[in-house]
Amino acid sequence: MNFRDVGLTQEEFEIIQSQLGRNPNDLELGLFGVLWSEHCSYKSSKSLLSWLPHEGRAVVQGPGENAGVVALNDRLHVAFKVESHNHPSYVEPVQGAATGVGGILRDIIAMGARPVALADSLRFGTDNSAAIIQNGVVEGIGRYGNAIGIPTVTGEVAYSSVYDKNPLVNVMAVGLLPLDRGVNAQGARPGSYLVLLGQPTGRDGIHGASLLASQDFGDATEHMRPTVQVGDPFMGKMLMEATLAAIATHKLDAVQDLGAAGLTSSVAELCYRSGVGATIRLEEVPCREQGMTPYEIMLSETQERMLLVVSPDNWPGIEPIVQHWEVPYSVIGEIMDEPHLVITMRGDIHAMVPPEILAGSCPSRPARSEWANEIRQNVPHLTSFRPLTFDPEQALAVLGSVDCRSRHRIFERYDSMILANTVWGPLHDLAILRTKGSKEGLAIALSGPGRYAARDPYSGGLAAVSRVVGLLAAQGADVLGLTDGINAGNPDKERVFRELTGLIAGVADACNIFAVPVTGGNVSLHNETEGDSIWPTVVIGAVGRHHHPLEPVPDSPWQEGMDIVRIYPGGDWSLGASVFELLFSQLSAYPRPDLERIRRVYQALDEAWNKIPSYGVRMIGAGGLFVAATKALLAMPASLGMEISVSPDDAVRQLFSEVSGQFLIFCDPQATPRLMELLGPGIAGEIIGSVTPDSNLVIRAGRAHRFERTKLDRTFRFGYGG
Amino acid sequence: MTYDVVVNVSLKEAVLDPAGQQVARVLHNMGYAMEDVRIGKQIKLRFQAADLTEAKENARQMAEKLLANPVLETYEILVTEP
Amino acid sequence: MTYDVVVNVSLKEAVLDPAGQQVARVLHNMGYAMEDVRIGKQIKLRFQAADLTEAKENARQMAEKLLANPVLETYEILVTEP
Amino acid sequence: MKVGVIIFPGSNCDRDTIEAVERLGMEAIPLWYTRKSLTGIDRLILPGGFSYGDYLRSGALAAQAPIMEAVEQAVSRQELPVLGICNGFQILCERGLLPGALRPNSSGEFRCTWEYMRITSVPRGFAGLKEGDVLRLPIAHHEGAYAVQPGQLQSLFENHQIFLQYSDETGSVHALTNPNGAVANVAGISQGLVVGLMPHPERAMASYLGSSDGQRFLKAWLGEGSQ
Ligand SMILES: Nc1ncnc2c1ncn2[C@@H]1O[C@H](COP(=O)(O)OP(=O)(O)O)[C@@H](O)[C@H]1O
Ligand SMILES: [Mg+2]
Repeated sequence: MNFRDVGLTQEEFEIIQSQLGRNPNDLELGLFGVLWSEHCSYKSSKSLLSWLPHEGRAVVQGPGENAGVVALNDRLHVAFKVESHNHPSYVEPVQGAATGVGGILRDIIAMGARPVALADSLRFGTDNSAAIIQNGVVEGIGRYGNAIGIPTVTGEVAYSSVYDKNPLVNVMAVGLLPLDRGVNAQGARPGSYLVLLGQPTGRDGIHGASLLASQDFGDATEHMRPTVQVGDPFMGKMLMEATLAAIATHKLDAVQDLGAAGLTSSVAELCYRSGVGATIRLEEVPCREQGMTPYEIMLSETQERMLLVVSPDNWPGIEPIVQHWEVPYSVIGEIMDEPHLVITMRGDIHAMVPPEILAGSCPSRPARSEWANEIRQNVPHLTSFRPLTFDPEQALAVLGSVDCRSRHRIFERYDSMILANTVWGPLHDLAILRTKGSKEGLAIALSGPGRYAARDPYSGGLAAVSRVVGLLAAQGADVLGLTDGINAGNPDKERVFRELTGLIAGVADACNIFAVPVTGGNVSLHNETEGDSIWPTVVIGAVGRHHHPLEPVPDSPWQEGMDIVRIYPGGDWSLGASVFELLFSQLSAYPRPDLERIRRVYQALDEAWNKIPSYGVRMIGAGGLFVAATKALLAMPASLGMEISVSPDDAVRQLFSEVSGQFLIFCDPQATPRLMELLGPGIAGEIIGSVTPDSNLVIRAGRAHRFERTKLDRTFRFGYGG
Repeated sequence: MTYDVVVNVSLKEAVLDPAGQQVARVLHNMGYAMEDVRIGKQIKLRFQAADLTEAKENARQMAEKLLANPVLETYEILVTEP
Repeated sequence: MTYDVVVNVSLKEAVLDPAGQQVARVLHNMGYAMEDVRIGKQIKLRFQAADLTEAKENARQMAEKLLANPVLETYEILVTEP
Repeated sequence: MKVGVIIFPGSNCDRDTIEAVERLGMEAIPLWYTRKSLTGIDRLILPGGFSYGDYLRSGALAAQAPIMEAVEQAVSRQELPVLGICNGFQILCERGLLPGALRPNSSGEFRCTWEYMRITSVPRGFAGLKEGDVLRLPIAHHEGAYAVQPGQLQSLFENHQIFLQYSDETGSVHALTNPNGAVANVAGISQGLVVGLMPHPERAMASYLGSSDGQRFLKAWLGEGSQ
């Protein structure tokens, strides 16, 4: 076997030779191959990710562990992270997506958290097979989440032909743990057992996720298709209960899930983080198939497995727990002082490598901060697409477009209510969960407006962070932390690496301005097929502390006569990168969000809860004001309607602009002046309409255009002309 | 002519069958000396074709394109002459 | 002795098969002259039994008690001699 | 009153159910599926979930669990009120303790939505619910289409065993209010002291969760509903 067979470069191989002081044998080469792959080592993104701020008052655990952890209050911590399963979902949509859900759940379980929510961010193509892929992915996410019993409470989806052969499946998991429950992968002590729990190991996905995710997908890799991993949510459930019960004893040294690159990655990372070595006896690993070689056992990506480290003294207290939950298990080795990972099979040593070299020595690609500066300065030219007259048919086409229409066909296939915490589920722009036994609840938002990054990744990064922070601000919720899922093409190409640089710089700058930390995330590169790469796509998940979860700030009006106010951070009403533009012109650049002003809008919203007796608020997003108003209308009692006026010469731009930082506020006319006072200088607040007693939407742009509620409802639910 | 064709779809041998595993476990607990259980689909098709050769070819295409997922499954075709 | 037994479980004839109808519709749209599609399960059992008679009897019990739901389903048993 | 809640491997609404029972002031006793006796239990709930992964058919594998022997005996002695919710309902049908079976939804897809449903006849022992009452409860299932042997439906109606039917807000039952393809929109049935329903009352315990009709339903089952 040659270093190229396992995806290593000449340079990397030479580093391995010099650090080991010898040539690695085949098994060792395989271990390096997966651990030094893009997927496991983050070699192309690590230095870019170092730009992200990790510090925050609520941060308990930043990046570097299985998931980030933040403090909800003085009793509860929240573990959360986003993870991608893009390539596997293209190869086999149902199982690819299902195992993605299982994988991210195990990440937060390994931190000691009991999962309470899932959220999914999906990108699909527009060709014939895209619908089949979408159907499979949704089926897979539901199949796993529903069966293991964790609600999928929010999510998002978007479409573009750039995702035809590279769909994106990013899933976020959120879990809760009592303060004293935390574990991690750093506490392994010499002499302790390595206990492998869960599904017996098969030849699943050998050299699969990790290697495929590190190469471009194309005909050349077709023959490398591994045995597809099949998710078993039932085993996942038993494993979750067993692991959480074992952690609750406080008798474990460390816990590490098995994800990409299976045992190899989990043992190497565990040892590296704990500063120890380990011996593994492969004949002790329960296998599903006969005659599996050391190479296969070490690289298998069989799902539903977890590694516990427990001292011989404590093991007798743990074993009965594992037995109660009927999870297969085996003591497969011990931790040792000497910093070596020794892999044996029936007494023969098959590999012996320092974990430090395996997990800590992969060279990484340097970040180019001068590129980031260039990108910051290089504000894209905005085209001046100014359609003049408002056409109601165009409005309906925007509402019914794939980018705006109702997602009920997706989220109704997910159990969004199990665990009985969901106060706001997928019918809203963000999810709000109560937490049992605490006054504070969770606000969870997930978003990654991809179109905005298509022409100017930096703007896309800014907008993604800005959107989730805004969704939480509208509820008066404190952002505890963010998790980011970064998806892009082949980083060896300068264009792609530049895009990645812009995207991450945007996320970092926005996080700094809003003073919110990133506590973890995921990077998926090589999302390209035959040279065509996806738009650089960042998905941001936010977890916030909601102060009154049982009474969210409504997102639609509830009473006749209420004012409809639009807040706007100023600047030009650009249609750049909007759905309107996509449908009726062509995609131009998204206007750079003015974060300073947006921050002031958010501050005002944050204060509103304390100063204004009752009001509603809804963020304006895809489809602009028209779509936001329609969604609010459809959520109101059927007897109520809205009338909204916009300036006749600028109607189209005012109704369809997707510029960041716009909100609709619904409030009692008496309270409107107080609301306006909260808005700082330069922030525009304007009464644009009111709630009427006639159930329909009337848009006044010079003349009045009337949209029947039933027509809006049908268009929103089934698409334009549907 | 009308043909009755049965397409049996089963998981590839190396692919995990969680449903089969659990059924085996329960049958074991019910007292049977189980070694293995695998669960597949039996799809009974009735359709028109010009002759037996065409019927077989049609069934093969249906299995390839729709009935079996080539990533995970294999299939076999049984034709009963009309 | 180890026996391989196949239990085919299918819906009773009088029972509607929406999944089968769905597949029939798709196959029809793909251009095949479908008259009917019914989807059942093919369960492959491997277990120990003293002899063929016992193996058959065990399989029958498993089908009756677990593998088929008598409200809606019927089954047939195929035994391959070891 | 001691309300037993059976936990099968793969049950996942057990915690929600226990909490709902406790919220109504009752003592909830978790019962692991290997138990062989139900002594000391006054009422029994089989909660929702994916017992044994719902593999083969939903509820089929759990119906063979050791504790179901004891349930069957208690039922045959007519001494234990039993409530099956969602997967619990499927298990009771698979065990033959309720008539009929639950088939995959006609869409072939899992479905989680809020639905209205009408009380068609009040099962034995329910207090505070009357015929024609409309409840709003969530459903969340993949195999929730109630089905019976050909010809059996009539007698279930005649015996007042069909107790819950998916309806509209006003209680009228028609094809458009059928979320899953259940025969005659059946959402729940009863037989003696055994009751099963697909919707999840334990998730509808407070208006901030979408409805408090689940509380009303469970109170009635516990015999605590206002008369
Ligand atoms: N985009 C990112 N932003 C911040 N942290 C990241 C990002 N991608 C990965 N990380 C961090 O790197 C660590 C390793 O991640 P990963 O290899 O994805 O874990 P796992 O193997 O469990 O999936 C984690 O702590 C993760 O949070
Ligand atoms: Mg991990």
